[in-house]
Amino acid sequence: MPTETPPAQFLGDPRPAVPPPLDRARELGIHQVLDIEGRPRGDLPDPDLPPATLHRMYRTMVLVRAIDERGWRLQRSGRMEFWIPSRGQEAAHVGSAMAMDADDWIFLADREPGAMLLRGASLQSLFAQFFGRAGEPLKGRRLPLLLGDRALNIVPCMTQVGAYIPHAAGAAWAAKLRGDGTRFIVYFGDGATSRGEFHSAMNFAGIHRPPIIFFCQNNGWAVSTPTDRQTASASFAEKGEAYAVDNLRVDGNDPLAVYAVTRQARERAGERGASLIEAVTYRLGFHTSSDNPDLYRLPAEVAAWERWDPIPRLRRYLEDKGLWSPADEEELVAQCQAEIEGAVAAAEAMPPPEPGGQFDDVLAAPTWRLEEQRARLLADLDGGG
Amino acid sequence: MPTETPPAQFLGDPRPAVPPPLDRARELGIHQVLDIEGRPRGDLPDPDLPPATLHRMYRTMVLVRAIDERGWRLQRSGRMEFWIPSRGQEAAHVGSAMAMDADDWIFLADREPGAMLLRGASLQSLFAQFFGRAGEPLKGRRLPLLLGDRALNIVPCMTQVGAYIPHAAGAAWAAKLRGDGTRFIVYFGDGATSRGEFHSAMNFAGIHRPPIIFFCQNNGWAVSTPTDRQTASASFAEKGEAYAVDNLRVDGNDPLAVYAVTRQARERAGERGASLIEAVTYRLGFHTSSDNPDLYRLPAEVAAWERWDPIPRLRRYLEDKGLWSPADEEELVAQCQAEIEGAVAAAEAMPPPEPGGQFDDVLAAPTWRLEEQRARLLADLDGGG
Amino acid sequence: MTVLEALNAAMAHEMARDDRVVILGEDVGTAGGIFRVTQGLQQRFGPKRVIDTPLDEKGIAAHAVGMALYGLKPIAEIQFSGFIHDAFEQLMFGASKYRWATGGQYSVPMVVRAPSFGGIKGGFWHSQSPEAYYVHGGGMKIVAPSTPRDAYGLLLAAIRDPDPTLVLEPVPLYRALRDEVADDGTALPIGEACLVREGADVTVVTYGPLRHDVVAVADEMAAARGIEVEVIDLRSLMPFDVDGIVGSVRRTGRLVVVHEAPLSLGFGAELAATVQQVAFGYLHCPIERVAGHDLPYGFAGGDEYYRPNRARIGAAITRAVEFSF
Amino acid sequence: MTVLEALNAAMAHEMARDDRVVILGEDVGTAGGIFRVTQGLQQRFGPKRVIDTPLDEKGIAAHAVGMALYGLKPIAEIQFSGFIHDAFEQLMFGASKYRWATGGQYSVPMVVRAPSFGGIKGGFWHSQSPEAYYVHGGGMKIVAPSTPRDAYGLLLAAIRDPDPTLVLEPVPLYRALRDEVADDGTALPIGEACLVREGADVTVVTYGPLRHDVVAVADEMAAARGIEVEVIDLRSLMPFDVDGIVGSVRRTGRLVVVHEAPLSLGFGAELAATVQQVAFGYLHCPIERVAGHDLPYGFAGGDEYYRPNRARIGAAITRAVEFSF
Ligand SMILES: Cc1ncc(C[n+]2csc(CCOP(=O)(O)OP(=O)(O)O)c2C)c(N)n1
Ligand SMILES: Cc1ncc(C[n+]2csc(CCOP(=O)(O)OP(=O)(O)O)c2C)c(N)n1
Ligand SMILES: [Mg+2]
Ligand SMILES: [Mg+2]
Repeated sequence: MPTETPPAQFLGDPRPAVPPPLDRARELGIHQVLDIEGRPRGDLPDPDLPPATLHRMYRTMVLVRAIDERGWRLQRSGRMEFWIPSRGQEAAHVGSAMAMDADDWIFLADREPGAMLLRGASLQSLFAQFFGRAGEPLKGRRLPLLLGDRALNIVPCMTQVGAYIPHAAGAAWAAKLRGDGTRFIVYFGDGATSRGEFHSAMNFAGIHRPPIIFFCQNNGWAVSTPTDRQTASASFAEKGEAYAVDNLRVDGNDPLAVYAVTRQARERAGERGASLIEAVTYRLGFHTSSDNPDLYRLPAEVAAWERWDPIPRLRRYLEDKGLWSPADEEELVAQCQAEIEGAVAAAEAMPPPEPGGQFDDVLAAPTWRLEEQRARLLADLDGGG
Repeated sequence: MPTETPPAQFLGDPRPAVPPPLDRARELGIHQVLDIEGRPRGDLPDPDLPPATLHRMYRTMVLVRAIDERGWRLQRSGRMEFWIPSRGQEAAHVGSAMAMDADDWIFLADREPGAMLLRGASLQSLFAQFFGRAGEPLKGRRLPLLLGDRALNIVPCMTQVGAYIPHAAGAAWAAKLRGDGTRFIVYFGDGATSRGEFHSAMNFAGIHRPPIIFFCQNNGWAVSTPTDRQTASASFAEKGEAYAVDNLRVDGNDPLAVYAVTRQARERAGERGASLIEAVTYRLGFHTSSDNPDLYRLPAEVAAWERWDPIPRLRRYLEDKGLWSPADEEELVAQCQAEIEGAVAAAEAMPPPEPGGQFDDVLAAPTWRLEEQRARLLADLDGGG
Repeated sequence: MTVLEALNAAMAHEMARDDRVVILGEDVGTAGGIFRVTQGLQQRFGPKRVIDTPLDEKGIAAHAVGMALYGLKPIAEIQFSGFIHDAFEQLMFGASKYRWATGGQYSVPMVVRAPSFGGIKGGFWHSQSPEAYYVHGGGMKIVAPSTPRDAYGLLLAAIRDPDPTLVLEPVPLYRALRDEVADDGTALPIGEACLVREGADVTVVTYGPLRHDVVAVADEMAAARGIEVEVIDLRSLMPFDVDGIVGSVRRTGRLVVVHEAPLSLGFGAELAATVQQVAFGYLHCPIERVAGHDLPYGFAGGDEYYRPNRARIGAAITRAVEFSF
Repeated sequence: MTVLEALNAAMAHEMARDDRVVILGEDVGTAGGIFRVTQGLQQRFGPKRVIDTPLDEKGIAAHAVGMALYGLKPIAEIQFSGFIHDAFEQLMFGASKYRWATGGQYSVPMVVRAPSFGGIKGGFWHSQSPEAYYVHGGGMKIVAPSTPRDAYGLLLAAIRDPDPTLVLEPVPLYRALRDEVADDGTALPIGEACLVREGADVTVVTYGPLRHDVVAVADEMAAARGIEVEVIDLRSLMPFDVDGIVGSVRRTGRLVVVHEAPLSLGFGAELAATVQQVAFGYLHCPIERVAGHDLPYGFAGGDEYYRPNRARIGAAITRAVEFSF
């Protein structure tokens, strides 16, 4: 139960630091493979993934972190308009996206660049999207980090938080009606559960059982709103009960646990239909480059969560298994830097969209009015005052 | 759990009759005072209401039934445009509305004429509303049965099923913020729980705890849609859990149980905030005068529910207590008829709205454009054609 | 066929031809819709193609968007257009934006069927004309047939269209009219108006059930006063047939627009704004708009005094032909 | 004061004066709003008057409706006007209809503050102009201030208004302009336009941040070509100042409307339709509309090529003054 109102002395001040629920994972029913040190001592068995899979997982997480750091600096230095950090949430999205098959559909929110990488998107195309270049898959039309690509079966989100959840469920339902084996995953945040579309999608899913995983990244905050101002329920997972949708909580900073529960939900999707997975994680970074988290949260809270940083946690697991060495790490970091620098340079050099191009793709074929507007714009730009 | 799809042979046929959940009330956790015969043998104690209160309850239910029957015939004979039956749901709304204090606010759906009667609305003003007369509180602007009156603290619904639930919750929240002791109740159906506003109202209520009773009349159907196509959850009440809102199921055809649980929820509203009450009842009549229930449900299902008719059930309770006799019944029926006939005649004779009146109340003061439109309409009607 | 039968036949035809077509909505299955437009389709095509949904217009629209993204061609029924507003964001800022927002990669070939317009003493929420809300943002097509033949051809076209299309069905005409309609799968092109009646004195552009009132007024004016009214039924609102309208106005020099939706920023505003520009030198009088008022459509009296009646239509035509500076 | 400070001051003033005024919305409390428009208000007035809500625009609007029904005067902040659409039904068919639908018994004196308009490289959802959707159905007032003084006076008027009022705040101007604003609680009447610049040759009517671009173009045209442009900032869209506009057009004989929202059924359509009727004999040329296109406001390039830029505004004015048959 939340307290009714925050104590008056904290009005307008950052909230007192809330300890990570992961500190009490077992008590709170948050499933884990790894403990805080990366040792497989959680309630879930170690999925014993093959080394190549583990390497892919770790490399992707490290690359995501490197992209995030580079993008942040590009934004801060004015070379990029906007940035949406994913720092801290690498395990949640990389672990789950890896658990899906290559042809499965993914509906993204905005902190999951790793899903694109896992499907083979090039770094240059990612940075071209961040820079808003005409040549990226979405033609420079979306803000940085609103990623997607039809060629990868990845659908970009529609910016309104949560509004696309039933799009994913509808697509999954369609696949089921067609008898296809395709499975679906849709990413959204804790804040998104408050929107009506979460309710719609869950309610329809309880009845019609589309093969989809509703993947809620509970990162503690929706901009400045903490989870206990978002809902009074004790967890986001349990909301599934209201719709008879299978649900569970998982340690979102434990990539092996995330992988395991997502894989299991995927495997049962044909028979059981939808699952709601709440990945308990934390946004270590700013909400976006326009945010100022100092207004609402204390450094101590962030510091407590840094202890659960998924990257060193997985690295220690790999090291303990003899699958990773300091030399590997050094090489990986260098490689990430080099690849990113190349991609930044190439992407930044790509041309921006042409004014006339915005009239494409409104409809399959432009109406007379759109053609008229295009012609008028180009003429006015040409001769105009 | 619902079956995935109805068996093919029933496609387009009425659904096989589903027995009333009240037949298994105890097993399903549906609270009762009365058994099917009107004996106080349920899991809840008899609230031992004073005879005057019991008489008021019973008379109101009988009058509601009589109004419903008269209105139906008026519609069928073409004297009234439309009708929304309340048959079978008298106990649910009369029992709950009686449990509220006289100044409490009531937000109505469309099968609760008894709430208006309990607050002292005259029969003539009700029938004037049914006939769409200018002189009724809502000026003839709403379809029959969309009732309300500011003087009675009763707010009419906005026709979009469920959309007004958060209006009620917002009003209750406002009263709480003001420190007023006013309590609130809002009526809606099983179908309404599917709308986003149900989700919004419940979610806000869990956090902010407005003093309101969310009163869901689960009458088995939303037009032709049975409850297991409305949601996969085992009950509507349990949806409250997803928001940490207190909830329970009650026998909606047991006016004493409805009264008792509503009163209790009202009394706790100051401290606990909102409650969700699911009243398990049944729509014995048509959805509306435009409906044809033979398309989707079998007479056997209706017949099984007739056994649970709340009116004879309460009558038997009163008789057993020595509070009611056949002579009382005869007198009451005759009185209802006489009052209704008088009201029908008087209401039907009232004038319809004037064309120019529609421009009133759009805004507190009409804009130039509304005045222009009013003037133009009156001129065109005058000279036109 | 009646309008209702024509709509039903169009869906049946296309469902038989194209197994990607599915129908979803409240009460569309077992009961065949509250107006019976989908009657018999669940029996014929099964519950995976004709699906009863929860009472959730936003959810219906949003799931249809997803189905269409995956490649189905969903037809979503909104029980009355007065209940479409909950789906506004999903339709105008979801369905209608995917193609553009994904650089042309994803499309949403869905249909929304919305029983619309007044004339059934249904009060505000059962008598609405929501078209204007769906024109402004772009990315969606809108049709409003008002004869059985147009209903058949335009619903077919909507289903086959690669983009989201809103079909405003004329509730008061569902069973009121009969046409010979060949159920041969021929679609009508979206975007072509219909010249219903020729006339040299004034052009009246309308759509929806009022088309029939306009024709009645025109016939009356011809008989009683020798005024020859040209009547154009737009049928498609997005895109609309600008050439057809402008051609007519250039001949008659006078334009009256008639619709049920409220006046302010009703579709007539766009027609007037467009025509005054394209046909500026041809206009002998200001463009008249006869429309619903800027307020709700009332229950008692709405059909007579909210909806443009023949007196108001006639008065506006008279103002146009008698205009002098 | 900046526009942002003026908005903040207006709320603070009215909250101090009238304890029925409450603020609710996403992040409005502790953080003072993502733009900081409500900064300091929770500290000053407490968490019962400035309330952080769940992420649910429909829920925010709907709860505000209920608060207003009970007698409070809620100010609901929608974080960006691109996210208002989920509340469309609640605002247009809830808040705006209670008074009429209850025969005048209940009213909904709420304010919706919606940061609007483009110019911040925010892409479609962060650059919207939703006014047209809220004009058509009636029952709601709409203001769009574009100076600190107007922001102060119109927000105060909106809070005091007995009916629901939508305030479109000019995001790109929040911190860009400074005015002397007396924080004395004086409201500006809703419905009065502002004559920003006098001129005899052509009237340009606009609103929102583009007002400043229009003035710049007008100054440029006067200097370079001796064309005198009269500039009117509507400020209120519902109701709008018909007399002010028509009076000006009768003097200049030429009208150009400029706004960011899409052309088709944008506010300019209503202005054009109204003016061509009321000022028919006075117009020397067709009414020109310069507007956003009928498509989304793009991320890369939208500020330059979606939003009317000075080239397009200048070209339209030139077309108007140079028009000949
Ligand atoms: C419908 C809607 N309302 C508001 C916003 C502005 N906004 C962007 S992200 C965000 C918070 C989202 O919180 P959550 O769902 O928890 O995701 P997170 O940002 O924490 O990953 C808000 C309010 C939006 N994009 N869409
Ligand atoms: C938003 C909306 N959608 C559809 C309708 C048409 N309609 C009127 S009542 C109804 C069913 C309501 O079911 P329920 O909430 O269970 O209430 P009941 O009629 O059973 O009392 C429907 C679909 C409506 N009024 N509003
Ligand atoms: Mg979050
Ligand atoms: Mg029901």
